[in-house]
Amino acid sequence: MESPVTRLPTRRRTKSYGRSCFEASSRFAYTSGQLTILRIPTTREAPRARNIAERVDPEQVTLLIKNEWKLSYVTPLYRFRHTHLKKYSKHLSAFIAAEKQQGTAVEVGLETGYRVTFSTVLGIAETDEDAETVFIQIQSKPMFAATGDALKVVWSGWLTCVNGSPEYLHSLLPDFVSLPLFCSSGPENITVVVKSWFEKMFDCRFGSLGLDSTSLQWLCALWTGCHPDNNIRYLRLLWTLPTQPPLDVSYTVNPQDAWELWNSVRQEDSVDGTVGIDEVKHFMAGLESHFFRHFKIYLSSGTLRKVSTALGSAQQDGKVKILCSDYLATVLTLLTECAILKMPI
Amino acid sequence: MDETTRTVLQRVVRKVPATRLREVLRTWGRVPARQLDLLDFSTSKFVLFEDVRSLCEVNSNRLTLKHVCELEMIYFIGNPAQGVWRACHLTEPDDDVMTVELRQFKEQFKARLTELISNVSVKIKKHDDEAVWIRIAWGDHFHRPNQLKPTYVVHHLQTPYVFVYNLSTKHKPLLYQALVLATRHGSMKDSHLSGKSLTSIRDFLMRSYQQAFPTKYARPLQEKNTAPTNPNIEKEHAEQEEKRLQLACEAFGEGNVPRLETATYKLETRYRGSGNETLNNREEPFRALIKFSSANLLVSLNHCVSAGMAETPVTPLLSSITQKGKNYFVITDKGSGNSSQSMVQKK
Amino acid sequence: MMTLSERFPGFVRGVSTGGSISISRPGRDMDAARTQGVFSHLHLLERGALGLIPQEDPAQNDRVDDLKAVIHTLRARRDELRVQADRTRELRHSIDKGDFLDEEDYRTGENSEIRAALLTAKQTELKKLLKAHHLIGGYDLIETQPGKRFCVSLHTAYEGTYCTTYHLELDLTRTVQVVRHDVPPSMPLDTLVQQNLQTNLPAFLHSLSLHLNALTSRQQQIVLVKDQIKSVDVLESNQLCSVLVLLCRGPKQQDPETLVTLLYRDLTSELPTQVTVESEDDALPNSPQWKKSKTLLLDQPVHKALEIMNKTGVIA
Amino acid sequence: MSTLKPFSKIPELNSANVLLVENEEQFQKKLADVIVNAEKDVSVGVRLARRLPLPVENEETRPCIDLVVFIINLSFERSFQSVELSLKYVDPGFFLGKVCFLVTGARCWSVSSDRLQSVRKLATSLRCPLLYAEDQTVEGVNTAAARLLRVLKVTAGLTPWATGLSLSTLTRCTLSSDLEGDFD
Repeated sequence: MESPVTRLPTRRRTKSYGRSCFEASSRFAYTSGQLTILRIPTTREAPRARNIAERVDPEQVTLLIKNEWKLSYVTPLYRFRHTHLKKYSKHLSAFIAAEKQQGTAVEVGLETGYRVTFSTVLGIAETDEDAETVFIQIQSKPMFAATGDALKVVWSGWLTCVNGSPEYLHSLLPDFVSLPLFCSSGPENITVVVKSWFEKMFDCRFGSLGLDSTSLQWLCALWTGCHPDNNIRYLRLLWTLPTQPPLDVSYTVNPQDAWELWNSVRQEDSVDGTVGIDEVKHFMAGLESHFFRHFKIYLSSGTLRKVSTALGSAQQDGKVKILCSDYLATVLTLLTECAILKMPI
Repeated sequence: MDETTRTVLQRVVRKVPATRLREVLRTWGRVPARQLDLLDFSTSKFVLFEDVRSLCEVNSNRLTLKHVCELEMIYFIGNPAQGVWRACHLTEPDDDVMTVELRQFKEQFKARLTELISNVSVKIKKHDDEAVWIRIAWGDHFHRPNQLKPTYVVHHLQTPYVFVYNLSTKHKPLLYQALVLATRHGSMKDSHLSGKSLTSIRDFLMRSYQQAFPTKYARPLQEKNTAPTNPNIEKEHAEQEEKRLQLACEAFGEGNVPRLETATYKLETRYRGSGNETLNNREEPFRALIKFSSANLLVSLNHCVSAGMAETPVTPLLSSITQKGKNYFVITDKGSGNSSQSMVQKK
Repeated sequence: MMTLSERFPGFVRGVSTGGSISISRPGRDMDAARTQGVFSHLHLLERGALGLIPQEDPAQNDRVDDLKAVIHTLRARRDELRVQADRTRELRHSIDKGDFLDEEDYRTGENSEIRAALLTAKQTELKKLLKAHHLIGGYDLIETQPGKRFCVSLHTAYEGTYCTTYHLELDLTRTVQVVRHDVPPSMPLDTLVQQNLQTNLPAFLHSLSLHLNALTSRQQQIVLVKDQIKSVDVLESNQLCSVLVLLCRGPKQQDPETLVTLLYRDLTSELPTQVTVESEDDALPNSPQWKKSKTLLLDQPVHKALEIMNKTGVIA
Repeated sequence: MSTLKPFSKIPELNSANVLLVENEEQFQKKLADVIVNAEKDVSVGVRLARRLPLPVENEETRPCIDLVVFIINLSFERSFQSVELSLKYVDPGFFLGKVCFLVTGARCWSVSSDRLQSVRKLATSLRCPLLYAEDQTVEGVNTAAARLLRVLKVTAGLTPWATGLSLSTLTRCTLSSDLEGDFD
């Protein structure tokens, strides 16, 4: 495999710049920023279990699947170079130190210094157009730690793009790298500092990324479909009904029964490895109507807040946990797409 | 003051908020009020504990564990909402069940429990509102009773209700047996009702809250007293709205209802969704666990029905919460191939 | 058709003046002239002069005939009313007996008006009865689901004041069942249900009402004791108010305290079934004044008994 | 089941009536209060309904409806489902300029983007205008009420030289060309 150092610039050069961002947005006079010219996909590839360890360094994979990540979208980064990660590391640590000096933003315990490490996670990208994933880790040394003590990881985050819409990626101007999905885990004040550093450095903007009910339903169906290969142990859905006070309804389904329901709504002609939105909606309707027969409550009068299985969990407010690396590509494709859709163009 | 007494005292001082500590200590009555007034309750809990300890030692040189446990009970009785309370039900009453009175019950219970387990410390206190509070610290043949994790039991004499806090499965049969014998009953079982607020689950089980029943006289509904609307605004579905509200109040009570936090249903019924032949024809049940949770469940459910998020009439599954006084249900189909449901209590 | 007085203008007057018909004749002729025209009157006079008119007064003859007709109609009317009255009496009788839903009658539509009127009357009467019944402490029944469920309200009162109202919702679909209720849980409702509910609903309601009223009485008595007799402390009681432990003090400072335990075994009664008195001074419970007080406590509501004891100096 | 008909009642002079249909019954109340208080020259009546069909009992007292507004809260799927079901009970005559859709919650960051698209498709297929409103702020409610009032006055024939049909033809919802491909 080529290293990104040699590959990325080449790719940027060979790109077609036929359509600019400006043109794209001007074609769409009706949106208020929510809709994009990008079509909301109605079919997806069915998830296939893949041993990601064959492509990605297993140590790096464990970094990605351990935490609960808070999602944001990022507009394309101007003049971001995968070759300059070392420089960025120094830059960001200095930036954090400066912020701390000002005493405004960072105040996390009694740490003395921060060490920032930028690294590339190779092999996460699925197509040639996807930029390679960048992982950032911030470590600190407690004030009273002995010299031999290991550094403590206080914050981590990463920027990624998996199966990004080619239409969108092609429309980027030169010198822009799109890594639309930003995942962070750690104290909020560090996240703010990191975001502001990125915004200053690469002229980009961050925005919080919530997962709408359709995305959650997709995840719910895709994960359930994995059950024969990888035991999902449970399928749990959480709705909140807008009563006073709010009523939470958690609906946990036996994995085998959930899978049988999913299997029964799968259309015969779609066994070629794709999943349609109609099937997903049918599946959800099937779960909701079983509930309705018992409780006479319309779950659709509330909002779907959370979906979780043993493979991972996702929340409406943009918190995601990936517990099984085999389906990393499927989940990240969906999240990348959400990020691109949410981004103002 | 021995080590255990010290630890228990320290825990109580730490647990009680500084603002309430003076009141609790005053009720306890082991330290003269004059000296309590001199204490500085705004210092750290560590200093405060040392102060309280020295005061105790000065005033009663033989402060025992019993006294400190009493202090803990005083605080706990005043603030019982610290964890999950479970309701239990005494069944098969003897003929003389009505004659059980406090003194007799105290002696009987202590005697029965010490017969069953050797190392146990029991403290019983009668609270104002007819309730008997029991604090049990459990031990075994090799260990002294653990005073740091006591079980609390609240029983209202001459009623079949018992409320239990922090009881391990290991000690459950022992407690049950002692209670059954002391209250002259045949057996005791779990009521499948639990909640964080003792008063709420007690009121709920004893039905001392306002239930809505249809009456001949127009009820002074609060909802009716809303500000008069503009005559040019007309609600097409006003009648249905009223009806839904009535049904919701009948099913979940009205006004100030006891605070329940959850209701759980274990569904082991056949799949009942619409338009899915494959699953509808399946013999095995569709297994699911439904948990409703809210800061005040009955109010939320009431609102859910009255606002039309649920269809009326209220399904028996939901109205069973108030009618049966439970918040845990196992639902199975009545026989096989029968579409009607029955509620089967979990053994 | 003209009415009687229109057709015979003289008739009414004639009747009112008795036998003065002939006197009024000229006037009548003049009236006829006025109403029928001069020519026809002349014609009439002419015929009279020619002797063509019979001797009897034709007008008088007419009147007799007409009067006969009137009698006939009135008789018919009387008979009709008589039949109707008979029928009404019969119907009323049958309605009173309860078998008013005669299908035959319904189909033919016979007597439907009377039937409806009678039923309304009956309904009003029953409603008034129900109201009266309710006023003297009966039960309110409301159908919640027609033919299936109804709700009973049981009112309790103590010394002329309404206290708590309890409710029961009953299901009649298969067997009579209590769907929901707000009767206190310590009340032996299950036993009462087993005894009577299926077989005798009024008896069930009656016994339940007795229990509830007795409970209210006991509750109120405790309230009154706490309120009125300051020297006595209520040490123990329970939800059902079947046990009451009182701490009484003697009138003098040095008098020993006495513990009075009242047991109410009969839950339908407001009076205790057993009274025990304990004291540090063993002799005290057997003293004549305490023996007297015991019987007093068994015979009187507790607050009244204590008041008497207070007045007679047994307690402070 | 009765359908709502546009011409079954005789209109009254100088009056206009609007029917607000909303499953959640939240926004419609706020709108109604503002609408009835805002207009002084014409007598404006507001009928609030949760869904269609309307109860038959009110048939007599119900005036001639000049405008039907379907309010859809994008946060809740049922809001849209309920409107879809209600549409069956609207007489086709109404769709000649006397129906419009009002969407709320479109600004919410976690709202489903395909739900908005479904609403747009629905409005386009029925050739009705689609209005957006902010239901959380007073200002938003006032703006929405003012817009509805203006549309109402046109559909009730109180604005000279304008008809509901012409206004609706001019303002009806359309989809951009590439999205229209999905929709037939």
